[in-house]
Amino acid sequence: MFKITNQPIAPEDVIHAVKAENAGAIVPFLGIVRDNTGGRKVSYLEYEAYPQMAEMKMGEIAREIFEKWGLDRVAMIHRIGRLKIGEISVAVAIAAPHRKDGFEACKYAMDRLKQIVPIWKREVWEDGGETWVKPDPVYFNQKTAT
Amino acid sequence: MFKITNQPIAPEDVIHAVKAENAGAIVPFLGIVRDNTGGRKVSYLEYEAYPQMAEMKMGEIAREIFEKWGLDRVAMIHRIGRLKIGEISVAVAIAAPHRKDGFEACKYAMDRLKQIVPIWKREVWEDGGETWVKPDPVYFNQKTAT
Amino acid sequence: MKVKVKYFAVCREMFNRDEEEMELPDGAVLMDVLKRLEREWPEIPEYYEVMQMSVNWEYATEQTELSDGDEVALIPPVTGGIDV
Amino acid sequence: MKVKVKYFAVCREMFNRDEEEMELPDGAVLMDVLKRLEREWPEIPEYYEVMQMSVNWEYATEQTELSDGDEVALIPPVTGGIDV
Repeated sequence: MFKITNQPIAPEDVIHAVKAENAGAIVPFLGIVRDNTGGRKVSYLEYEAYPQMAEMKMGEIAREIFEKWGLDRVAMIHRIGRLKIGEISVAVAIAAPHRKDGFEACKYAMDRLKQIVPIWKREVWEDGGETWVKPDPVYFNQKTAT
Repeated sequence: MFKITNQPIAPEDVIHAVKAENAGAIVPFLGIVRDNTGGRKVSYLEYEAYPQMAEMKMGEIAREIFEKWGLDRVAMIHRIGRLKIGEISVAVAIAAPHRKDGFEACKYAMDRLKQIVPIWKREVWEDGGETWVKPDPVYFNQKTAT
Repeated sequence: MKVKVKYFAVCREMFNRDEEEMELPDGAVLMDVLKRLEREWPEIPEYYEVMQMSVNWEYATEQTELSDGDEVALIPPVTGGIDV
Repeated sequence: MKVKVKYFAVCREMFNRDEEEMELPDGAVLMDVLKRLEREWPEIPEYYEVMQMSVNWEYATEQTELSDGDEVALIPPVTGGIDV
């Protein structure tokens, strides 16, 4: 299940999607809107996506995970629109027969999501300023790897 | 929050317990009762704990995580009694300002939980057999490390 | 031929539109879209290093050939989900 | 002095009880508990390698000294939560 949504995300959405009777471990990940960035107070966030391409790229990440770990139960939801502090921006869950693979694959999913899924974040601060958030410097080296 | 319970576990129980306005990432882990062990069909599981010591040892793991990663928002719940296939036996969640630390610390929590928290599992199979489950062979080398 | 060009995030604000139809000569490649946009925003080449483009929801290079009806997008640096 | 001895999982089944009070001489150590149990279950030394013991909810060694009112437990190999 790969979804861009403008509705609030519940952890159960991804967990339920990957449950299977032969999976002993589920490793979810939740991204939460923080109250500050580098000490500057955040008022709210605005997420924007290229939905069709974002969902395709999530599916591509799931295929990479299947190739690397043989895991086929992967769910990713990303929320767009205006989010308040404490709300979930992204939820991922991976079911695995072995917990070690589950942790590795879930971490990989988040790394890749930040690299190749077309989603953008605008921060609006309490002092009235705002900006589109730039990715980590590592991005510029990895651009060609996408 | 460190708890041994005979009630069903919901993922929200641990996630809610670690939420904080300055935590950008929450890494939960869910252990699920599988329908088989090494191919043998499982009918149900029975978990038993030494509750007071188990909760103390969970707190000790949280202190280790604080020493290693500086993370202080850790929750662990383990269920005891009879569990059906698909039910959650254990739920852990760790909130972290950085996802990499969150994944490492959550994996560490599960590794330690299996080493030092006094909980035992009895498997009852569909063919009528049953056994107390023995730990991984690695246990025998680590016994003195506890 | 005609392609649809979509703008997101900082690009959308820069061009002040979500999308548009663009008429291009047969045999056009993605670079031709960028050249067309350069008329409107002369500094765009400075951003080639960090900006990506897509054709029909796949990342593409400046030399990717275009066909009638393609959906092209300018993709500023992505920051999926979280910054932690 | 008196200590409480608790039995879990396979040990509980082996001794067919959850817990008991045990009267020990002053200065007794954990090994004295094991020796007492050996009367009832002569094979117990074979399990020293894999079984642990605790005193007041902390893992302890065979030489740990006991005090009146201590809670002692036999801890068979633990398998917390999951086997994956």
